[in-house]
Amino acid sequence: MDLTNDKIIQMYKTMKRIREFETNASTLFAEGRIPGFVHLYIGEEAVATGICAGLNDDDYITSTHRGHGHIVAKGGDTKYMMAELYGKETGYCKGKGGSMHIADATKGILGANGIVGAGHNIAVGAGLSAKYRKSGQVCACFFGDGSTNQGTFHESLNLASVWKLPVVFVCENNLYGISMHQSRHQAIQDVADRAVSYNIPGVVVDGNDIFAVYEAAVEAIARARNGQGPTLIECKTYRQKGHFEGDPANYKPSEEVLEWMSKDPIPRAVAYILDNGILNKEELERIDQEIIKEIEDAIKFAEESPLPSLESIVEDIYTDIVEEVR
Amino acid sequence: MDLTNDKIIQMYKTMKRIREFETNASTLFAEGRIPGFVHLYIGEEAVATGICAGLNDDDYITSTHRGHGHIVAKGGDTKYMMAELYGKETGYCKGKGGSMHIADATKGILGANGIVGAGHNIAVGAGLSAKYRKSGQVCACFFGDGSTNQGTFHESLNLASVWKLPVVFVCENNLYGISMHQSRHQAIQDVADRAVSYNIPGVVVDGNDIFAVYEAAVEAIARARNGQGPTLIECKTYRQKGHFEGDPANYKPSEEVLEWMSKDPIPRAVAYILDNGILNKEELERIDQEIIKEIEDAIKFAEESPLPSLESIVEDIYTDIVEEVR
Amino acid sequence: MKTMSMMEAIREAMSKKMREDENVILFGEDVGAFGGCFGVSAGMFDEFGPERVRDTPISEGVIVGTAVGAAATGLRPIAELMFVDFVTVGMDQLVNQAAKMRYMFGGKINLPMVVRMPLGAGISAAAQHSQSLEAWVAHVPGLKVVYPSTAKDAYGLLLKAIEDENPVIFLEHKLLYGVSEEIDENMKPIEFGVADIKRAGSDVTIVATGKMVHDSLAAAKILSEGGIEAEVIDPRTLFPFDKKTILNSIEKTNKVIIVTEENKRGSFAGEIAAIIGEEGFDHLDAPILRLCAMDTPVPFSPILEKYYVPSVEDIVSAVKRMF
Amino acid sequence: MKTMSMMEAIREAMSKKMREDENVILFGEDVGAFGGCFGVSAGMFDEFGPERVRDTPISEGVIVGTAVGAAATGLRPIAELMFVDFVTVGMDQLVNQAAKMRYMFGGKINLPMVVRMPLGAGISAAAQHSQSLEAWVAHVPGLKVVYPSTAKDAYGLLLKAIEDENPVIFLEHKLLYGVSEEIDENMKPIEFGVADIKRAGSDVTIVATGKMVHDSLAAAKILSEGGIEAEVIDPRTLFPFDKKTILNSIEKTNKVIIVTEENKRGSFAGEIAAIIGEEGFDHLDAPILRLCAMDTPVPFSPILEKYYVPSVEDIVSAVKRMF
Ligand SMILES: Cc1ncc(C[n+]2csc(CCOP(=O)(O)OP(=O)(O)O)c2C)c(N)n1
Ligand SMILES: Cc1ncc(C[n+]2csc(CCOP(=O)(O)OP(=O)(O)O)c2C)c(N)n1
Ligand SMILES: [Mg+2]
Ligand SMILES: [Mg+2]
Repeated sequence: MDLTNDKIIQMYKTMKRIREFETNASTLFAEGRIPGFVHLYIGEEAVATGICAGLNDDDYITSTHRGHGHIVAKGGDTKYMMAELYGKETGYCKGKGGSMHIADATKGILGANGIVGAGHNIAVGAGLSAKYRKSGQVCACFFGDGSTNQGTFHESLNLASVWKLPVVFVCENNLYGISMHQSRHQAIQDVADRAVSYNIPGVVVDGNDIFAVYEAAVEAIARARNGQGPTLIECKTYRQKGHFEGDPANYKPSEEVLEWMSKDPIPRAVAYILDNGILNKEELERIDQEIIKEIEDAIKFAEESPLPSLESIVEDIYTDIVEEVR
Repeated sequence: MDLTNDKIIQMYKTMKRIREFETNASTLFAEGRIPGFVHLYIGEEAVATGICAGLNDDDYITSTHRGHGHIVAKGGDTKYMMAELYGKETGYCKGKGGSMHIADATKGILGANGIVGAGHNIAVGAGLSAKYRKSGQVCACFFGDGSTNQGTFHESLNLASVWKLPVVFVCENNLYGISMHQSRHQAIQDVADRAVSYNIPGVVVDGNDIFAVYEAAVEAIARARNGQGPTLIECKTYRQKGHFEGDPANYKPSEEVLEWMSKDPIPRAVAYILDNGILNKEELERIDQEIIKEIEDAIKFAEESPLPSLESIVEDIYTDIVEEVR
Repeated sequence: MKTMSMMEAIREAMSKKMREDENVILFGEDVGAFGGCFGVSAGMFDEFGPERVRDTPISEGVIVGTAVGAAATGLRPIAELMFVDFVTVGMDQLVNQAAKMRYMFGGKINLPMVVRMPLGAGISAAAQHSQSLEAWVAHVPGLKVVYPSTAKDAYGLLLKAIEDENPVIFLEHKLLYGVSEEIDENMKPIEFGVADIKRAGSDVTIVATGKMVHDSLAAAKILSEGGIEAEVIDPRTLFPFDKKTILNSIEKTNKVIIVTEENKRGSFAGEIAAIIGEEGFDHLDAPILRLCAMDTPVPFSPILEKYYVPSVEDIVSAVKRMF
Repeated sequence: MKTMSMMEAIREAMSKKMREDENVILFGEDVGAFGGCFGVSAGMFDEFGPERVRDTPISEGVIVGTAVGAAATGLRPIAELMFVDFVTVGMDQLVNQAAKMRYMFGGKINLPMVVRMPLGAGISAAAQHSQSLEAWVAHVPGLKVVYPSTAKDAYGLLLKAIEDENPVIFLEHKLLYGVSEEIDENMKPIEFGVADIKRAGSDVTIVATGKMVHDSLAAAKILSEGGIEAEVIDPRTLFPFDKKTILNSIEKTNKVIIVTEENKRGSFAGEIAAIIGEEGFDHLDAPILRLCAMDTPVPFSPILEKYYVPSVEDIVSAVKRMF
């Protein structure tokens, strides 16, 4: 694996940034500072990080209801993200979208999405666009195991394979769709097996191993850029928390939780970094502190930002028509 | 294969009945006697016949826009079918449905369907019902190659496999969805490969060989009845005519047409019957004449039947509410 | 008699019918041991077991489609979609299959099925989890559409919905799950097509649905203090639709306002207004008003979301402007 | 100037924009060498090639979804659904994605996309291939909805639709593909939100869409012989909606009837009636009438189908009853 130390450090920072963002979001939600639904990415950081580490700035991603990790990994600014969670005017969506709809077109982030399975389609469109414009861009499409039973999964992989589009389909198999264990929602163990239906490569990787994810990503992205079409990568990972904040997740057996906690991707990356002398403890600590500070600042930014004006409610529906205010 | 001569003769009759029905429908459409869309089953008779030969009277089928063959094979009465094509009051649907919506619940025929991919779902429901009621019934779900790219295909096979429902999924791969050759609408050659995604058996058979279809059907139906869940059977066959009547089908290469005409399932069955002394030429001729007469009678019945009354337009929407007449 | 919240009432109505008829089953995403996203089916898995209370994969299309196939073959399925917003994914099964099948087949098949869908804004769930889409389904011949505003109505109407031989859409406003009242568990099912006058009044007719019924009642109280007596009518079922009760009321009040939580453009409120404009015109002495949600997607930020939905004050001032 | 049928006008408008802007592409089922189910794109594959005129698998969901993703990333896709009835299959992509994306994202993305859908009864295609579903899409904030009745309007409005930066639904009545007229190929695009008075008259206002515009004009001719001069207005776009032209007309005629091919219950005709009941009430001296298709699924048998849709005679007698 041709990873520079710099790149490894970048990847570590991204994972840590996601974790810190999410841990704080959890607290802020519990304190009633963040309204609505909040789905956290804790435990799955290596997936978004490993995949996005292989992407260029102008590549695209599509995301899900559990989108914070993807957005951070693709370069989203935690300040505007947090402000959006707060429903503030300074948020990515001016407070109109919230956690489930954060997007940043300038970074190729085509949006989190509240509809399970919707991102698959949009990724195909972005892939078609990139291919048609011969821009060399790729789209990484993130989605959960539960979403692979939606019709959209099937239609999207089929069309992307027929048209040989530059899309990398990334299944985050975190074992659950809300309370449904994967073994109850599909009769297969490896989602990657479904690649057969589209005659594309299907790859299983340890989704808590940032390097394994990265390696798979690099290969799939290269294939996509070379015009060889899509790949389906299945990252085996785990949702450490409930489905959304407030879900006690009683349906998860505690042995399962314990087992997966021991596979937490962040300590694993830390161990690698220390063991290989990429950073020492103090350097790592400094990085962590910087990130903690960044998220503190993001919260402060969000807290101090103004709420959207009532008049803004009718803006941004169309580019040209503004509805009447009440 | 444990097929009695009687059964073979029955199957021949069914194929012949379908062919005769369809050939006449073609002429009647050309003459302007049948309105609307008419999709003919000519060339594919062995599929419906072979599958339905394995079903019991109380088993279910779901069908498609190209439904005449399925309905005849499951015991539909050609008289009421023809009257429905004519839009007459005596038709299966009182003239409200037409070719694409013929159904006969008393024979387990859950309807032709104008929406590509819709039957898949309905079959799952029938399968659930049979399983839940422990009735021992099975549902055979007919659909085209083109429909296997609809989300409904995926969702249905997934759910049927997870719930181990008694459904036999029968893909009629006639190489085309309207003008789209299979090679352009999916990146695989065998639709049966998609069974992998659901961890169910996927079987390819020569869909123009009535005995091969029957054999595959018997096995899949037995599995279904034994609680072992669904099977995906792919029958390789060919649509000898255009997509609908009126389509000159210029997109079909003539060598392809010729090749498949030579594999026509009916002459093949005839050869088998004669070669094995199951019937002699005169007996076969007598059967053919009977069927010709049956369809003539069906046409006569349809021609002579009354049109639906205008008042009937508002009936049959609900079991209890009748809308106001104009 | 038992005090029940609307959520309990829905649960009890389902359970009652399931006890009575083993062909009634419930399925949907996480409706099993988890008890459903909002907890509506909590405990039902324990009582009825995994064959009758079934978790499905995330596949709204086949959820609705399975209900169609099951209903056509002897069961009486209740399907739950987690949010009405996801009906978009099962729309074909609902509209082109469930609603039309009986008609297309010449009346030779019954489809006794219920599709339950929570709807409405108010929990900061944003544009894809907060819509009010009753206008779509009410537009489709072959469906019946129920939209209760009280626990008792929910109980009585759901009993009826499950007994009905036709596809019934049952809409549940999320913010009303908690409203509660005393319910006689042995009450008769409530007939469809019978509006309920939630408050009698002589000066103006307010037709409202769902949560707007409650807000209209609150507004009526305020208006009453100012000397305006509003009659508040809840149609309870959008199809069949009881226009008579409304037209009778207008004959008395000569003024009408329709209050719903839908996007105004193309709303079912518009259908009600159109019926009144056609059949009640001669009794009116003022324009037919509609007060609906704004014509925007549902915004996330609570301050905007609140502004999006008509408020009690909005109702009060809209009515006042009619005098 | 060139005489074109509406089908040719649609083809020419697409081709013109494709010649001008290589980011405009067309895709859908059998739109390629086959030329589309109704032949609308015949010849375009030859001119623009397989990259720009693309056959898709039968997957309406991803057809619409692909348009969304492509529009968000620099293309200007035109997607064709073979029949409006299949929008049920791509409803989520249209309603929860295309329509809401810009708003949910705080206005930071444009979605210049057009979804073309043939609609309407009249070819004995039965319940799943004959619907008029404009009310659904017009109800959705974020979509624009165009419904032309003449070849020239189709040409000018489609040019505009393709130029528009927002998702536009473009509805084509199957029975109007053949209506033709002279069109200046260099005409300016027709602005959205401008109704067209297809016939001036002083006694009654007929608001009609699609094929009903033609039938209303035929009815107006008959009525004129009996001394009633009808003004026939075609809104042309359902959103944005030009209520001013209609209200002005009513101010003059004091009578209005709305004629559409939709199922009446929950129709967009109801929305029009509601707008008039709210904003035009003071000018009316008769009830606001709607003449729509019957509230049944579309029946197959030609005799029933014909009865289902309002006829010229139905329009004539409905208008006469107002006098
Ligand atoms: C169409 C649709 N159906 C259902 C839901 C409700 N829902 C939100 S997330 C979720 C589970 C998704 O599971 P998975 O795809 O595995 O993603 P994960 O939450 O595990 O990341 C469900 C059912 C939804 N948002 N959209
Ligand atoms: C949802 C939907 N999309 C498109 C169509 C139009 N259509 C009717 S039949 C057909 C082709 C179907 O191909 P296939 O499934 O292979 O069946 P075949 O016609 O070959 O028997 C299409 C596209 C439809 N009826 N329904
Ligand atoms: Mg998951
Ligand atoms: Mg085919």
